[in-house]
Amino acid sequence: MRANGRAGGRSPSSAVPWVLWIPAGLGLGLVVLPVLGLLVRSDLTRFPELIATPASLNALQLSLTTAALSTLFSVLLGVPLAVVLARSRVRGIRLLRAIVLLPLVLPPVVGGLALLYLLGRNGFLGYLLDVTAGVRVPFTTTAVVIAQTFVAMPFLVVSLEGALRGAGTRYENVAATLGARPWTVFRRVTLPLLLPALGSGMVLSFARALGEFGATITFAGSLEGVTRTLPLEVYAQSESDVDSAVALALLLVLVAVLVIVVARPRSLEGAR
Amino acid sequence: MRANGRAGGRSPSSAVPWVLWIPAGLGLGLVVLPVLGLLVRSDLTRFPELIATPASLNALQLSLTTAALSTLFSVLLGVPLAVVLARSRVRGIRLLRAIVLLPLVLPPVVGGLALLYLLGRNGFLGYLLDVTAGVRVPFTTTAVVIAQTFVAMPFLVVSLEGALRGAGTRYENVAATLGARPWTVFRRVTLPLLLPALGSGMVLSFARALGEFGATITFAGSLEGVTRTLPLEVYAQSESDVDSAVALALLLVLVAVLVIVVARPRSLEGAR
Amino acid sequence: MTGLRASFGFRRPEFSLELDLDVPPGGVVAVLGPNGSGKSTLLGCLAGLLVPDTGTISLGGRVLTRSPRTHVPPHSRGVGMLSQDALLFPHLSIVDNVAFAPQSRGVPKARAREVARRWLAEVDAAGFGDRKPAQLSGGQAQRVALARALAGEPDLLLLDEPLAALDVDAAPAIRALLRRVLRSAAERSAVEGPAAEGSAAERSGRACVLVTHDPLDALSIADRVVVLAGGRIVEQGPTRDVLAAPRTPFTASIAGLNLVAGTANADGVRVASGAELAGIAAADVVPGEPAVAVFPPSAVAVYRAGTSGTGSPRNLAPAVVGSLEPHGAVVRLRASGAGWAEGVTADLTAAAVAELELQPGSAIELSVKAATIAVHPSGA
Amino acid sequence: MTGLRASFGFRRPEFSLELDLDVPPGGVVAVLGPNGSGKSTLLGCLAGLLVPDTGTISLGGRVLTRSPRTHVPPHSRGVGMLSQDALLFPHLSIVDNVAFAPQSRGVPKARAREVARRWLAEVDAAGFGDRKPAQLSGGQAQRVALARALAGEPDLLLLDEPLAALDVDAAPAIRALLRRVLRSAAERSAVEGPAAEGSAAERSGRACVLVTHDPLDALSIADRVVVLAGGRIVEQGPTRDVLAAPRTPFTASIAGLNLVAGTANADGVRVASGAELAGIAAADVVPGEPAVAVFPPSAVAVYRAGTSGTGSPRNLAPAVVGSLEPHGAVVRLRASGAGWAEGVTADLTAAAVAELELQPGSAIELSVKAATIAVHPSGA
Amino acid sequence: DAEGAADDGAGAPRTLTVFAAASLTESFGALEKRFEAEHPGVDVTLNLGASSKLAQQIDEGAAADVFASADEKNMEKVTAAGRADGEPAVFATNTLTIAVPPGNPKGVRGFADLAQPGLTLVVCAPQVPCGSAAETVEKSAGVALTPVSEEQDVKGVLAKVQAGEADAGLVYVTDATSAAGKVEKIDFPEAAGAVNRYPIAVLTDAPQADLAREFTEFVRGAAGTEELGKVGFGRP
Ligand SMILES: Nc1ncnc2c1ncn2[C@@H]1O[C@H](COP(=O)(O)OP(=O)(O)OP(=O)(O)O)[C@@H](O)[C@H]1O
Ligand SMILES: Nc1ncnc2c1ncn2[C@@H]1O[C@H](COP(=O)(O)OP(=O)(O)OP(=O)(O)O)[C@@H](O)[C@H]1O
Ligand SMILES: [Mg+2]
Ligand SMILES: [Mg+2]
Repeated sequence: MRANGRAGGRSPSSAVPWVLWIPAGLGLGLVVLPVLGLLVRSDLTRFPELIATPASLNALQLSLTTAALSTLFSVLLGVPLAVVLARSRVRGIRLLRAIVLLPLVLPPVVGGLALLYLLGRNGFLGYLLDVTAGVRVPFTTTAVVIAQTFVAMPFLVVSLEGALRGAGTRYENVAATLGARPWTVFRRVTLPLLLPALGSGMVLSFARALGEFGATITFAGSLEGVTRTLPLEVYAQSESDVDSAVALALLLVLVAVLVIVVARPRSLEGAR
Repeated sequence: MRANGRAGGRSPSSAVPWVLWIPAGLGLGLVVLPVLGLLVRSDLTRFPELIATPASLNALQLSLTTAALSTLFSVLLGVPLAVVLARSRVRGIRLLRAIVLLPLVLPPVVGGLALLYLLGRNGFLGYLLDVTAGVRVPFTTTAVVIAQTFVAMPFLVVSLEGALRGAGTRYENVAATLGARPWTVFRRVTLPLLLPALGSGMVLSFARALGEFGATITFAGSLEGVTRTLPLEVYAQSESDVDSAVALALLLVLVAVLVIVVARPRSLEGAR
Repeated sequence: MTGLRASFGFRRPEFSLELDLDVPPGGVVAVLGPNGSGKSTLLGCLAGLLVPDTGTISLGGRVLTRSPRTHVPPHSRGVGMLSQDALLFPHLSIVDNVAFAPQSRGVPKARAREVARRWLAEVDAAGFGDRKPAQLSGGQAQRVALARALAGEPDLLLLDEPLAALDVDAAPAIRALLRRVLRSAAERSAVEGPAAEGSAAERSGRACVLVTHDPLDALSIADRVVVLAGGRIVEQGPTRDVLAAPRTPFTASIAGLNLVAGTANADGVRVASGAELAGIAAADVVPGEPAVAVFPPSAVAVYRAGTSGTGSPRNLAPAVVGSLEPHGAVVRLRASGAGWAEGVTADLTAAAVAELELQPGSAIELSVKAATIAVHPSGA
Repeated sequence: MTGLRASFGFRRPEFSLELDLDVPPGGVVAVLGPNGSGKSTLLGCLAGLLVPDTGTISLGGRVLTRSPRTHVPPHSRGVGMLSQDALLFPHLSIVDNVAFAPQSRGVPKARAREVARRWLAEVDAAGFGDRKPAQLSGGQAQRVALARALAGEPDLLLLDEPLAALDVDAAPAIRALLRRVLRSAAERSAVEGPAAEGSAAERSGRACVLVTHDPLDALSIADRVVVLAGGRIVEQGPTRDVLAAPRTPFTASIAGLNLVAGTANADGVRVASGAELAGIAAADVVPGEPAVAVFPPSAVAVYRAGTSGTGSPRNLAPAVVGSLEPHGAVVRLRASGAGWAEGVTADLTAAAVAELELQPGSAIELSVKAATIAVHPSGA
Repeated sequence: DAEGAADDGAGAPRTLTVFAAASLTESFGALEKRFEAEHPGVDVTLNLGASSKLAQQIDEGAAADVFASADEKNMEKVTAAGRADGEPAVFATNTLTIAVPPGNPKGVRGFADLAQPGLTLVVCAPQVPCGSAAETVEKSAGVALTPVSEEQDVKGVLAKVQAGEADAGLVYVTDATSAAGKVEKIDFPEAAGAVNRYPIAVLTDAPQADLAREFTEFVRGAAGTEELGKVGFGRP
């Protein structure tokens, strides 16, 4: 918007009330201190040795691939879903909106069970797939992606929907009066204006997918190189060697933060 | 904004491009079908009996209380944190922003471990608390709330930060020229305009807190009536009877969706 | 082609709009009216952004809206709109903002940008093509928004105060541009001669509804004027006729004329208080019916109270100076008083004001020659 | 109190603003200038929303900005601003929008609302108090935004085109309100007499910088005029002087006057092409120095080419009709031609236009009596 | 310290905190009720979880009275840290069995059948007791298994067999017993080579040390035998 950031040359640092720094500091502490504690307790010198096992590296690679894929699917399915939920005036849309919240609250293990009941050999969709195409989903990498998408997509949808409602429809209306079809409006106006929120939403769903454990192990199982993602590996390690589990977890965190910070394009920062 | 919702009397249903309905439908299917499958597979007639045990009801009550509390704390700490991260021009803020993402990616079990390392009797904060105030945090309901806040707050922060960046600072600037101090600006302008995003953020963090399992069981344990929340109860039940675990999970889902749909004030809907 | 035919009603809790409006192809209708009279609402209904509760809107014979069932969505109406806020897409560069409309019609990107640059040049904004909207001043943004609306080359163009933020140099140029783009080929050739060149779109005879607060826009761009008040049309007709013989105080103050409403009598108009104002009645004035007397501020002479003498002017009234405002080269005095003198304005030279030592509150006498007063039957 | 003293520079990649501006307490300065000349940027710097790169801004003796270190934040400057967009807080009712400023000063809610309702009544928006901003029309929102800015009762009031979206009835009322609020008590009593009543704040002698495109605003509200172009002050002085004797084409076209720039000679002005224009030179004109000739459009007579005869008017030039535009009651003709005739405007009656059969492209002759032409030394 | 502090005699409620492996959920749940019935005013609180997590929590200073582990490795961690009061005692044993979906669609008869091609097998990960037991059996029997998943716990294995997703799974007898009707149990002789032993111990910092000892005895006594036997545990 024209008046959005009138700031041209230099604008003064936006005034954050100083009282806010207190709770903000507390919040930051809540987040940082435990992780610091973890770092302090772990033997950093042993890290390379703990991490550089084939099992860990396999798991890391699998995690990154599947999380990226499920973020992609979350975007492909979740953005349209959010737009429909926020913009459509179809009757019953409120109910649909509530339904999308389901996987958010379902304990992941139960979510995995639900997927198993649906896509397993005896599930009605799984049976169909097996009989018609000979495809079996559980215990495959595909299953991991599905499980992750199932738990991660709602995060994207909910955060996008909030942003869409907040933004209103005036730019979309302008585009329509300029002769743009709904699809053009969506592609050239709605979507670009949604980028900052999409950025947040993608971070949330990528993070959720990367950390996903319960649904994955229940629906996809845990087999090295196929379905054992890093959180599953961390969990398995924690049974025998807590230190290496912690090292692995920190590796996961490091990689994730790097991916998010580095891969997050500027356009998603809202600095227009 | 004036032109935000020019629509006065009746406005036409906003045009959602029909192609979007396809991925939106797929997304909805991904969410709804598994839950349906779960419903189909479970013996609904046994539900009341399975659910109405003291253990389940205890767990439900504990879950609702702790999730509500941790959502509250997430708001109290997370909103200021998001504002500081989005608005402050302090050097190094980009690093802080990356750090807030940590608990998002940390496998919950490791997060719980980190909390235990920090606040356990041997942790440096835990030791301090024990010695100075005689307070022991782990295995108390407080620990549950802390664990849930630790995992849930980042969801709120990230989604709010995206909204703050998207919204820009022009209304805040106007308020400043009207003589409003930063705190007044925050309270009367920033915050109200953030409500739709805050709504989404609260839903996300409430949902995340309600479903929290790994960090809770690691840091707070699983003591009935004290720390055994519904997801933990579901887990315990699944040791003996998967069906009743599923029933419990569905109870959790139902209650959560009800709480979210009913408790979510209209003002958080963005329908201004 | 039958142009725009609209006859509809739109209701809000505290406001309702109810009107009949026809714009022939190539016609330009100016919509005037006080703030909140429903001008933007009217445009919203025509553009399809608002759905009327009753009635029909059709363009070129095609039904756009027939309440309550038919409602052609905005993008397939062939209607373009410039709204009161510029609302440039913040994420697109200026040239892409303007190229948006041709691109939406399927023109390839490079070609659309070319078209956009041409329109930007027309509104004297060629230099900003690569900037983002946030980097423009208010008036620059307004011009770009106008270029964007024009680049859509719609069959019906809706303009909501297109010249409000423009500077005095830009306004005449943009006004001329609008005239060139909007007037139908036939009409234009009569005015501008055969030298006038124009694109196919410029010759297409598109219809236009132009909302404005400036009578100059109405006079120089529009063929017809519609005056709205409280959601109803209170006056309409060819621009010059309406502005020369306004029948509502609002139109009169737009045109800068004095207007005194009352009942026609043999000699002129009798106002509510019983005072009479003599004037020259139009042919269609019926004594006993409502009528208005219209006269320009320059026709009003002002004397200090008791010094008016008895000369040829037949209309004399005591009054008090309400306000004095510079108005171009003269000072405009607004009187308050009884009878027809209430609210009458008079244009005086600064020298006269000084000489008469006029100040708000000064007691004065107004005098108007009957020959300068035109009496029309009044609409309401 | 020393009022506002500003002397600073602000740079953007393709634009820089560099100026000195003083406004005494109670003084009102109108800032005129083409679109993009830096008017809004100037206000932004004064309000503290933009940080100048060099220089100092002080108000009432208090330093607000001294680059690069001191920068008093906007909220503690005592500066209120009405920006070009209304920007009403969308979540607050109209009355709460207006009550925002008093509440920010610590006035209790109920009292602040009372104040707000008073200001709303002043701008004739009393009826909308309980609505949300989305439910207002453009002009209504503009009025509310003005009320909100005024309710802040700042020491320095910055108004960016406060009257742009207002209708013809509202504009004079708001102009009168601004005059009442802005002019210092001393000055006002001379104009409006002892009957004038005003609140304490109204008598406080606050300074005001008013951005406008309308010379009427400048004339009727401001004491002094500053004309900006390209980020520099090109002209300034008491309002009447500047508008009566404009030295830049921009100011001239604001004032509606013709302005021909050239070199002063004994008799008037010699333009670049060598043509001469005789006129009455001001006392400070030095022959050989740059000078401008200024004359009103009404002083320009138009003849069909070759029919001008030889009478008293000394200035004659051949030209071609560029455009014809209705302008109030008359038609404004813009000529194109060689020498001083280029771009000169003439006001004619519609009857004369018809009689002379003037059309764009018609060959004509312009004639101006030297007695109507004022020659001033030119600034640039 | 509020936990179990007795202020006025037997009437005051005392809380006994028992950390027990998740696989003991059912049997210890029953034992809890019986113990409480025999000891009025005592409230037994169970903290159920993976043995490794419980050991960790004890290590971090959890105020627990009793620790019942599902394997000796995790109990050793606790004793090594000096947190156990006296020698831990083994109170139950568990052996592996094959769980198959009802009707045994692939006709599994013994351990060797698990290697047959086309059979979907699910086992526990080697890091957890049931997985290491499976590995032991695998080695001693000389059969190479190719599971599609190495689950984190027995429940994971069982869930997949129950859902019909796996044709067979290696689980503990106790788990197969509690899921009776939903899976079929096929015992095999090689299981005897990898018996899993459940030790129990009173903890050093136990707030209710006396009560804790009483509870351990209770578990090792007749009541324990009965309840543990019901779900399929063996006695040492
Ligand atoms: N969204 C809305 N909800 C309710 N009332 C509204 C809404 N928008 C406008 N109004 C009211 O409807 C009436 C007509 O508004 P409209 O915007 O059409 O006026 P306008 O003629 O364009 O005025 P302006 O010259 O100020 O732009 C006004 O009284 C206004 O207050
Ligand atoms: N955020 C910005 N970034 C870069 N350039 C800008 C920005 N805002 C304005 N400009 C440019 O700075 C110059 C001055 O702009 P400003 O808004 O001050 O003009 P103005 O005098 O208020 O014009 P108008 O009458 O159109 O409102 C213009 O050339 C404009 O294009
Ligand atoms: Mg309007
Ligand atoms: Mg401006």
